[in-house]
Parts: sequence; structure tokens; C-alpha cells
Amino acid sequence: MIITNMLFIDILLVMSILSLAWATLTATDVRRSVIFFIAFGLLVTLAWARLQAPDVALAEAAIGAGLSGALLLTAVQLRPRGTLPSEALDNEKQNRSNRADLRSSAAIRWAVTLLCIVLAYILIWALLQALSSQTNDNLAQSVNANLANSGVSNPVTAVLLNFRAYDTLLELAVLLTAVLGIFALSEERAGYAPAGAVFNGLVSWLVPALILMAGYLLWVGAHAPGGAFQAGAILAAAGVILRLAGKPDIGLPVSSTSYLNIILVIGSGLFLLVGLTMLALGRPFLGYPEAMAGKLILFIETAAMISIAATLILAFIGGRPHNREDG
Amino acid sequence: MLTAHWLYGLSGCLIMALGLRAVLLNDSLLQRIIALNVMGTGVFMILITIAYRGPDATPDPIPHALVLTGIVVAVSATALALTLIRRLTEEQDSD
Amino acid sequence: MSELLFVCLAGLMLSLLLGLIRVLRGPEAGDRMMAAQLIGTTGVGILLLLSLLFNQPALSDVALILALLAAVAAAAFSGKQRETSND
Amino acid sequence: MIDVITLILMTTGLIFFLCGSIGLLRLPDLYSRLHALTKADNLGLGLLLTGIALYQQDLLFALKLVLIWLAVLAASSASAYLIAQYARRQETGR
Repeated sequence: MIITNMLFIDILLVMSILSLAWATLTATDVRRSVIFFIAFGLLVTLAWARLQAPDVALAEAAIGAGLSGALLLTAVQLRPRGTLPSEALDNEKQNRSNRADLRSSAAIRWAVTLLCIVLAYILIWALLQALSSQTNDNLAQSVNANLANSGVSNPVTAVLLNFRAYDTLLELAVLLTAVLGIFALSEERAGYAPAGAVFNGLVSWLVPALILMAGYLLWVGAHAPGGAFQAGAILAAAGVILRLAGKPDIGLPVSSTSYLNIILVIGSGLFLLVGLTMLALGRPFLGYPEAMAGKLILFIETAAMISIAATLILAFIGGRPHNREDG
Repeated sequence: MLTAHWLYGLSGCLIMALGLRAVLLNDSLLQRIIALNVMGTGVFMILITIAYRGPDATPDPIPHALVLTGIVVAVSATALALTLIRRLTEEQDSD
Repeated sequence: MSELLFVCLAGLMLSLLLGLIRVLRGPEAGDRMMAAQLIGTTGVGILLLLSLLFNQPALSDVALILALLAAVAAAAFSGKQRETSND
Repeated sequence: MIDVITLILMTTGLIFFLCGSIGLLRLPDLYSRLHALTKADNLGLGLLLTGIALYQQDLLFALKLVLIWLAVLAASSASAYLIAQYARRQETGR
């Protein structure tokens, strides 16, 4: 019963996702493409929920609805003084003059299209292989077998913070690198004009609500879907909202470079420190003792959440913040 | 294999391939970044489909963990790329 | 009773599809943004129904997040940036 | 009895949702579409959520549903206002 009923819904969902992907990729106007991409993100969240991936759905909802939409919309924002779309048109002109001759040559286009068709075939073949052989279940089984020793009962958190803690440490380093790259490239982007009464009214309760929600997700991540990444994304969304409302204060110590730097590295720093402490105690790197695992994971996740949120807010701002003594 | 595997898996492959084509062929840098994100979502869809075990079974948590961090990394990479574009535009404007 | 949930789910998908048509057709950017808003609201309903059907309480958290962040895209869409970058 | 009420609430909610979407498609200009959308959908979601609360009969879950509904109400009225303001700005060229 469930299967046949779900089939109808699956088909509708997949069709909507595919048509929005197509529209996003073929739109002639960048701004339109961004709006399509936002809607695409919403539908993909539903797909993750339907495919029993609530952890991923949480992250996609937080990032797709809060951050990446705002990030891309700001990038294609019209400048207030007139009709000049800031980056988009300039770049298009530049690109056309520089490389259009190569890109628009029919031979190249056909070659690339052919390449992508071949790639799609290879992907489908690989996917069918992966789905028809059940050997890849070994990993899932060993996760389940060791879950009781991991200190948490949510398997995704166990993978991220215990079994493959290495990878997560390096991912935090990747985030840090991205923000350092952004700092190297530019100062912060122009802020927003102060919001009117309606949006301000919304912000005044939405920001506290989001902070509560982040705390809830961080805590619940030990035994149910949630965790540092989702919580960090939610906190970042609160910062993005403050920025969009034109507030001088975005929840980060922008007037002090050293505080800001500490907040940025605290996640990977504490993570690394815990790992090295384990080495000093004669255990493997990041091999927590079972009795302590739950507490250590919460400790690391709290720090990671703060760094992730700061990274994402600064990524949205698009550069090192100005020193605002007046704000 | 379940029907959901077919539906979501094949569309994941399709989205990834279409996304790659747009990344390579689109004229606008901004649209290529959006295409890169669409392409990434296609890959995520393939991974989540592989993890899916049917309506009553628990799914494989490892692809979920991969995709979860992938989403966060993708958004920060997007931000970095957008900053690069902005810098590029500023340099071109000042020429 | 779960048939009722499926009927509602199918109805919401239909409503979402109608919104999708407006997203794709426009004509104004505001129309598209508004219809994306509809997809968000419908998505909240769909997530809650899925949460009951699959017995996954976490999906109601996803719905809550979508609900809380529903205004962010519209704010970024309509917000005016300040004139100069270094004031 | 509760089953019947749930059924009525959910289907009415659904009808409101569909009305909102049809309005979004059929009405002639942005402002009237905005009007159709924000009213019908929020009421539809409210009815649907009440139905879901009766179906589940769990107090904490019901509280979460109330929270979700309030958030959607606030967000959609704010964003309707913001979108209308943006459209107006485009028209008057400021």
C-alpha cells in the first residue's frame, strides 16, 4: 500500500526536481537562475526527507533556505542607484569578449555534450553496480555494531565525530581555509540599508528563536538527527538575517580581530587538541575512551558549531569585516 | 532494487551530467557557480539513494555523513568563488 | 487512516506543482519569489505528513527550520544594499 | 468522532491550499496573486496542522505544530510585504 501510493508522489517530486534543475541551468538571466536554484533546494530537502535522510534534510533546509539563497541573491543584487546589475552583466560582457568564440563553437558544444552523455552512462552503470551488490553494507553493519561504544546513539553523529572524526576535523580545516581565502581576496561587501518596521519586527523574535533552535539541534544530535553542522548553519542564518536587516551588529566581535580569529579556529583547534591529548595518553589519535566519548563529542561539537557559524556568516559578508568603533 | 532507487538514482545521474555540461559551457561566471552547486546536488542525490534501504529499514549512515559535510563545504566554496568573482570585477573595473 | 495522509500528501504535491508553474513562468521576479514562498509553505506541510507516515519525528524539526527561515530569501531578494562599500 | 473531525480539518486545509495555488496561477497581477497566496495558504496550513495534531494526539508535538504555524504566519506576511514593496519600487523606479 505504502509503496504504490508513494510511487505517485515520488514521480511528481522527481519531475519537479528535474524541471527546476533544467530551468536553473538554462535560464538566460542570472537572477532568475538564482530563484530557480532556491526553489530547487526546497524540493531537494523534501527528497532527502523522503529518502529517510533527516540529518541531511536538516542541513539542506538550514543552508538552502537560509544561507545559499541569500548568498547568491546578494551576489546578483541590483545596485540601489540605478539599473546596473553589479557583477552579473559586467562579467557576462567580459566573458563573452574573452572566451565566447571558443565556447560558442558548435564543435566544442557538441563535444562537451557528448562527454556529459558518456559520463551520465558511466554514472548510471556505477550506480546500478553499487545498488545490486550488497557488499557495501559491511560498513553500515560495522557502524551499527560499534554504535553502543561511540558515546552517541545517532549513527550519523557517531560517524562524523567518532568513527571518521579525522574527516570531520579536516572538513573544519577546509571551512577555515575557505574563509582565509575570502579574507585574502576582499574586504566585506556593502551592507544592507536598515530594514523597515515589518522586517525588524520579524527579526526581533526570529533571531532568538534561531539561537534556541541551534542549541536544541546541537543537544539532540547525540541521539536524534541534528548536530554541529546543522546547528552552525542555523546560527549562521541568524547572523545573515541580522545582516539583511542592516544591523551593525551581526553577532560576531567585528571590532576585535583577535577575538574573531579565536572564534574562527576554536572548532578545529579544540578538535585537534582533543586528538593530540588522546595521543599523549597512549591512545590512537582521536580515539576517545568509551566512558568519556559522549562528553568529548558534545564538547567538540559545541566548539565546532561556533566556528562553523562564524565561518558561514563571514562567507556571507564576503570578506574581513571593517573595524566599526561607532557600531 | 526499489522503485525509489531507480527514480532518484537516475535523476541524480542526470542532474550531475546536465550540471557539468552547464559548468563547462555557460558564459556567465555566476551561472557556472550555480551550475556547480546543481551538479553537487546531483552527486548528493546519488549518494543518498545508495544509502536508502527501503521504507522500513534503517539507511546507511556513512553516505549521510558525507553529504552532510559536503553541503556545508559546498556553500563555503560557493562563497569563496563569489568573492573571487567580485574581486575579478573590481580589478576589471579599475582597468 | 494513513490513506487520508496519502491523499493530503498527494494534494499538497499538486499544490506545489501549481506553484512550480508560476516559478517557471514568472513573469516578474517578484512572482517567481512569491511562488517559491508557496513551495516553502507547502513543503512544511509535506514534511509534517512524511514525519507521520514514516514515523520520523526529526522531520518536524526540518519543517520548523523551513518555517523559521521562510522569510530569509524574500528579505535577501528585496533588500537594498548600501551605496558604498567602505563607509 | 475525532477521526471525522481530523478528516474534515485536513481536507478543508487541502482545499484552501489548492485554492491558493490556483489563485496564484489564475489571478492577473502580482499584488492580487500575493493576496490570494498569503491568505489561503496560511489558513490551509493552519487547518492541516490542527488535523495533524488531532491525528497524532501528542501534546509536545502539538506545541511544535503551533510554533511552526506561527513562524510560517509571521514569515509569509513579512515576505509578502517585502515582495510587494520590491515590486512597487521597481514600478516607481526608485
